[in-house]
Amino acid sequence: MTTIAYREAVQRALREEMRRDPAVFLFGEDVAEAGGVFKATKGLLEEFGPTRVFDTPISESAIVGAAVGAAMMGMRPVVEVMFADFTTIAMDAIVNSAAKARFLSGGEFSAPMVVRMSYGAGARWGAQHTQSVEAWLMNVPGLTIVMPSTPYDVVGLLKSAIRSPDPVVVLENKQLYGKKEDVPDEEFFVPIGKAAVRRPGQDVTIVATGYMVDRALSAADALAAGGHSAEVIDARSVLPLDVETIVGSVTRTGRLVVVHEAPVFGGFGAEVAAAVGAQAFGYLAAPIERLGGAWSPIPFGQVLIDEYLPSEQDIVQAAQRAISA
Amino acid sequence: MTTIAYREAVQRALREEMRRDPAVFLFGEDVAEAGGVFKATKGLLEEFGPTRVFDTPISESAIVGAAVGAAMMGMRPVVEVMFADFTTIAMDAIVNSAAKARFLSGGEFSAPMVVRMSYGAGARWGAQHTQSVEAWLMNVPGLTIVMPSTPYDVVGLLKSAIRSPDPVVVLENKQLYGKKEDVPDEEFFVPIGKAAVRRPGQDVTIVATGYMVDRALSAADALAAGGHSAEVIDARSVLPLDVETIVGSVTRTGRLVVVHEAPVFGGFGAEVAAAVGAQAFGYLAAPIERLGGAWSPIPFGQVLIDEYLPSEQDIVQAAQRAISA
Amino acid sequence: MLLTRAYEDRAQELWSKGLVVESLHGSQGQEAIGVGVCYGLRPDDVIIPSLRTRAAFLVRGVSVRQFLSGMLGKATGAAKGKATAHHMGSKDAGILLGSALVGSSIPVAAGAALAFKMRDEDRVSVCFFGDGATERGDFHEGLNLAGVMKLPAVFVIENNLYAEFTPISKHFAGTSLAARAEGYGFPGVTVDGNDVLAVYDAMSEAVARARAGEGPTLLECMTYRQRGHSSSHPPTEGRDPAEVESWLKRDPILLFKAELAHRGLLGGGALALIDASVAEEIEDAVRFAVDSPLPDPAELYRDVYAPAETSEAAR
Amino acid sequence: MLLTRAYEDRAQELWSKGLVVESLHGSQGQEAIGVGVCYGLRPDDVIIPSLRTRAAFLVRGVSVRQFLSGMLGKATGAAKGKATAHHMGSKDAGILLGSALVGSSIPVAAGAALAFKMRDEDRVSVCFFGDGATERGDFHEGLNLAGVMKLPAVFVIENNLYAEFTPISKHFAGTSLAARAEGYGFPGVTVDGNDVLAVYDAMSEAVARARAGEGPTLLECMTYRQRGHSSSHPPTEGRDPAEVESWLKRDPILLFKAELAHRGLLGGGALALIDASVAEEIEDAVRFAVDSPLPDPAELYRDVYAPAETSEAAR
Ligand SMILES: Cc1ncc(C[n+]2csc(CCOP(=O)(O)OP(=O)(O)O)c2C)c(N)n1
Ligand SMILES: Cc1ncc(C[n+]2csc(CCOP(=O)(O)OP(=O)(O)O)c2C)c(N)n1
Ligand SMILES: [Mg+2]
Ligand SMILES: [Mg+2]
Repeated sequence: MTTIAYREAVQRALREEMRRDPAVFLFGEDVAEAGGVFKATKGLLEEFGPTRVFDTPISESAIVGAAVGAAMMGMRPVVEVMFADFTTIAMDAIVNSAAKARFLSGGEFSAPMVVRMSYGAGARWGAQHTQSVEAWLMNVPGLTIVMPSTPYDVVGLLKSAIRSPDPVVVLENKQLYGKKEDVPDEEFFVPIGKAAVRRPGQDVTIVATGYMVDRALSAADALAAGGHSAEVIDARSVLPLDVETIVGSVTRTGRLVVVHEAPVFGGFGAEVAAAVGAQAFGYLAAPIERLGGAWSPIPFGQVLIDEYLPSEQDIVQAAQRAISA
Repeated sequence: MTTIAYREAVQRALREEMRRDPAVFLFGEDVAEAGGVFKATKGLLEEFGPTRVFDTPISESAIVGAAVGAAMMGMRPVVEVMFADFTTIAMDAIVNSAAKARFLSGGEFSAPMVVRMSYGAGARWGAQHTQSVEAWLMNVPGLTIVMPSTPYDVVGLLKSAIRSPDPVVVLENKQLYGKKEDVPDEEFFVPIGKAAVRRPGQDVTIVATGYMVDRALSAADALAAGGHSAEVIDARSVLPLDVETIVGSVTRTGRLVVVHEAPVFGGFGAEVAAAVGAQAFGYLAAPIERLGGAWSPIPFGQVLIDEYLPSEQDIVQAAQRAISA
Repeated sequence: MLLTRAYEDRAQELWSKGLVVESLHGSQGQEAIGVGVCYGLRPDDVIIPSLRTRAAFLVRGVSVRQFLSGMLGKATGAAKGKATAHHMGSKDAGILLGSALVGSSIPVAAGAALAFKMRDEDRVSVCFFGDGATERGDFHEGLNLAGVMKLPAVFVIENNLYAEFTPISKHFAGTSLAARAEGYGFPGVTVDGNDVLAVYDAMSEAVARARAGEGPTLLECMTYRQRGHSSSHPPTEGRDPAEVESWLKRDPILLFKAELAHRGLLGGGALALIDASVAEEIEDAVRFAVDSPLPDPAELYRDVYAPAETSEAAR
Repeated sequence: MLLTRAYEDRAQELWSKGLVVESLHGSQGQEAIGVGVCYGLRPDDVIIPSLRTRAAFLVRGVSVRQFLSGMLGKATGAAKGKATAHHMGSKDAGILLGSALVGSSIPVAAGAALAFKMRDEDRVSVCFFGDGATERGDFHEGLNLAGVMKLPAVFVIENNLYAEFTPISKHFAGTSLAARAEGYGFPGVTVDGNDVLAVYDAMSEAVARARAGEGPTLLECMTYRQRGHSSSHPPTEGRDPAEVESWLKRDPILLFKAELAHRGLLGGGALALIDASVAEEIEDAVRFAVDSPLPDPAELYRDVYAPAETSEAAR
C-alpha cells in the first residue's frame, strides 16, 4: 500500500499504461513541460519523452479531433482538455466523430481514446471553468463517461478507460486533486459500469458523483448521529450507469436521494430518478429527492459558491424528508 | 384563417417581427439568396434586403458568437444553424457566452437572440445531420428551448422567442416543414413555458415533443379504437418545462408515457419522468414508460430509421402496458 | 475519371427514379482532383474524401458495387446500410471515416498523420475538402497543429468557387486560399484542378515533402461544380450562364482526352474499350445494388460499442 | 500605465495575503497595449479585454475600487460578486462581456461591429487577445467573418511570446501572426507593444480605417509577460534569464518615461505627483474593497433570466 493523492493517481495510471503499451500517448495544453495546470501529468514527459508526451496549441477542437484520427490508426491517445467547460469547443470531435466511428464504419474503424477533463466548482475559477458537463454528453450513444471520486478509482477507472475499445470521457474533479488514499502497489482495475457502495445502510439510499460523494458520506455520518442509516452509492460510471446496484439498494431502503454538482433540471439525477422510478416502482416509500447545483451559472465568490453547491446539510435534510415521508 | 405549412410559419413569424422591430435581423448559411436549405426563410431577403437578411461563411461558432455580440449591442439577431447537430460547434457561444451574459454582467448586458436549428431523423441525412439535441442543452441555466410541432406553434413560439429578453433555441423538426394547418390571420403568440393538451383523455397521459406529437396522436386514435382514452400533451417548451400541466394530467390518469426522438438514456424524458415521479408521487398507478430513439447513432437507411424511431405501435404498446399494470 | 463521371450520371438517374436514397453531391467537373491526388499515393497512405471526392473512392479500390449499394441503403453498402456512402470509410482502401460536418475531418486527418510520425512510418495522410470548409475553425486549428508538429499530411482544397448556393466571394475576402498556408509555416500551392496531370505533379511533390519529414502542404485545386449543390437542386441554379459555359469547355475529361490525343496515346479504339468496360462495371453494380437485401433491423444495435467479449478481454 | 502597474503589484500582494481571491494574470510589462489602444478610441466605441488587458479597464473608466472589490469577491465588484473581475463587462465603460475561453470573445466582438455597421454608426469594436488565442478556431472564423463583411473592428494581439508555460514556437510555425490577416482580406500590422506611442499611432490608423468603412485591422503588439502565467506561478518559471533580462530593459514604463524626459515633459516633479495620486487611488480602493460587504447569497438567483415582468412586457 502507498498513500497517493488523486493527481498522483492520474500519473500512476498513465505511467502503468504507457509502460505496457507503446501505442498509449498523452497530449494536451501544458501537460508536458508544466505537468498540467493541476500537476496531474507531472513526471511523464521525463519518463516517456517528448514523442509520447507533448504540449499542443490552444486548439481543443483539433486536439480531440486528432486523437480520433490517431486512434483510428491504431494508437491509444489520451488527451487532456484542461477544463471540462471546453467540451463546448471539443464536442463535435467527441460526439460526431469519436462516438460514431465504430457505427458509421460498420465496425471497420473505432476510436479507442480517452478524453480527460477537470470539472467542478468549489475553487473560484468562475462560470466558464467550473461546470459539470456529464449531462451534456450522457445522451450520446457510443460514448462512455466515468467520474472517479477517489485516488483508487482514478487509477482503476483511468486504466480501464485507456484499455477500452471505445472512446471514454474521464471527468476529474478539481476539488479532489489533493485528496489522498492508500492504494495497493500491485496492478488493479476498476471496471467501467459498476457503482461502488461506499457505506451500507438501511433507511435511505444516497447516490452521488465525484466531490459530492464526500459530502454524501459526511451527511451519512450526520444522519447516523440522528439515528438514521444511509447507504451511500458512488455512481462512478455515468454511462453506462449501474442501475442494478442502485435499484437493488432502493428496493431495500425505499428511499432515494441523488446528488451531483450540475443543476437538477436535465441533470444526471433525472436519469437515476427515472430509471429507479420505473424499476423500483412499488418499492418507493417516498418521492425521490434530487439535489444539484442551483439553477444559475456557477458564481465566482465563495459565499455564492457555497450557496450554489448542495451542502452536507442539504443532503441531510433531503434524506430526512425522504425518511419521514 | 389561412392554411400554411410549417416552413411558411417560420417565414411569417420572421416577417412580422422584422416589420415591427428594425433590430430584428436574420443570418446564417444560405438563408438569404437560397431561402434556406428547407426554404424556411424564403422571400425574406426580397422584403428586407441584404442588410437584414444575409448569408455567412460556414462558421457556426462565429455566427452564433457574433449574434451574442450584436445582441449585447441592442440588436435582436435570429441566426439559423442549418442542422442541430452543429450545436457541437456552436455550443460555446450558446452555453458559455449567450446563456451567461446576463448573469456574468450582473444584468448590465443580456443576449436576446434566437438560434433556429433543424433537427430530427426520418429523412435520410445520416447520423450527423439528424440528431435531437435538446438534452445536450437542457442542463444549462440561462437558456430557453422550444420545440414547436405545428405551424401555429411555429408562428407563436418563434415570435415569443424573438421578443424574449434572453437567448432562445428553437428546434424545428425537419419532418414537419411540409405539415399544413389553418392559422389565424391576426397576430398571435404562444407563450414559452406552456404545454398544449392536444387531445384530452382519462386513461393515460402521453407527453411528446416535435414530430413525435403526431405519432402520439395516431397512437391515441389506435388506443381509442381499443377502448382506451389517452391524453396527449405536446411539451412545446423543453426549458422551461410546463411540469404543472403534465403533473395535473397524470394525477388524473395515473399513467404516463413520454416519447421523443433522442435516445431514452439521459434524454428529455428522464426529466419529465423524474419531475412527475416526485410531484405526482402517490398518483402513479404504473411505472412511467419512456420511449425514444434506439441507443445507437442515427442510421442512414429507411429500414433502420424505422427501427430507430419510436413508432405509433411502440407508443400504443407502452400505453397499454401502463394501463394494464 | 470516366468511371466516376459515368457513376455520377447514372447515380443521378437512379436518384430521380427513387432508387438511390442518399442525397447526391455530384462531382461532375471535379473528377481530376480525386484521380490526380490518389495516383500520387501509395496503398498504405490514407485519405479522407470530401462530400464530393467520388473519384477518390473508386481509385482507392472501393468497388462500384459496394459504393452504389450504400447509396441505395442496402446491407451490402457503407457500414452495412448504416452510413451514407459519400462519407464512408474503408479500412482496406485506406479511407478513413470522414465527417458530414464540412471541415471536421481536417483534424482527424492530422491525427492519422500524427500516428504515422510517432511510429516513424513514412506514410502520408490526405484530407480533401471544399473551399467552404476552409471557413471552419477546424481548418485553422487542424492546419496549425499539422504545421507546428510537421506532420506528414497533405490538405487538398477542392475550390469549386461555391459552397452550396453561395459564391466564394461572399465567404472569402483574401486573394488565394493556398496563401493561408504561410500562416501555418508550410507551403501552399494552387494548381489547375481540372488538369489531372498538373494535380498529380503537385501532389507528388507534396507527398515527397511529407515522406521526407518536411511537413504538410496545402494544395488548392481550382475547379468548378458543374451541377447543383445536391441532387435536389437544378444544375446551375443562380449562376451566370457564361461562367458555366466557360468551365464546361474546361471539363477535366475533355482536357485529358485532348492531352492524350495530343500525345498520340488514344489510338486503336482505346477510348471505346474503356467506355465499354466502364458501362459494364456500372451496370453490373446497378444490378448488384438493386438485388442486394435491405439491412436486417437488428443491424441497428451492432457496432455501437465493441462486442462485450472484446471489451472484457481488454481488461 | 503607472496606475495599472501599481494595481497589479498591489493585487499580487493582496493575493499572497489571501485577500484577493481571484486568480491573477499579471499584466506587468504589457501595460502599453491597453493604454495605447484605448487612447485611440472614442467613449462610444467598445472593447473586450483579454485575461491580461488590465490597463484597458482602468483607461476606459472602470474604477479601481470596483475592479479590486471584484477581485476580492465583494458585492461591490464585477456582477455583484458573481463574475471574475478580469473578464467583467461594463456598460458605462463600453466594455463588452468577454469569455474565459481564450479566443471566444473574437466572434462576439465581430458581432458588436456588425451591429454598428447595420445601424450605420461609425463606432468601432476592439478585441484584445493573446498569441495563444490565435490558435483557436474562433480566431479564424471571427476574423474571416469580419473580413468578408468589412466590419469596423480592430483585433489586437498581445503577443507576449508565451501561452501559459509554453513558448510560442511550440504553437506557431509561421513568421508573423499579423501576416495571417492577408488570408482574411485586410491589413495586419506588427508594432512594438512596449512603445505606447507606437501602439497609439498604429491603433489610430486602424480606427480611422474602420470608421471609414474600410474594414478590420489585425494589430499585433509585440510584448513580454514579466510575471508567471498567473499568481500561482513563479515569475519566470522555465525561461531563459537572458531573455527575461533583455525584456525588463524594454519595460514599457521605462521606455515611456525616457521618451517623456527626452521631450522635456517630465519637469516640475510631475512624476512624483502622479505617483502620489496613483498610490492614493490604490490605497483608497484597497480600503473600499476590504470594507465592502460580501454578496447576499440570494444574489445567486438574480440575473439568470430577465425578471418576469420584463419578459411578460415583451409579449
Ligand atoms: C459544419 C457544417 N456546416 C454546414 C454544412 C452544410 N453544408 C453541406 S455542404 C456545404 C457547402 C460546402 O461547401 P464546400 O466546402 O465548398 O464544398 P462543395 O459542396 O463546394 O464541394 C454546406 C454549407 C455542413 N455539412 N457542415
Ligand atoms: C479555450 C481555452 N483553452 C485553454 C484555456 C486555458 N488557458 C488560460 S490562459 C491560457 C494561455 C493563453 O495564452 P495567450 O492567449 O497567449 O494569453 P497570455 O496568457 O499569454 O496573455 C490558457 C491555455 C482557456 N482559458 N481557454
Ligand atoms: Mg465549394
Ligand atoms: Mg501569450
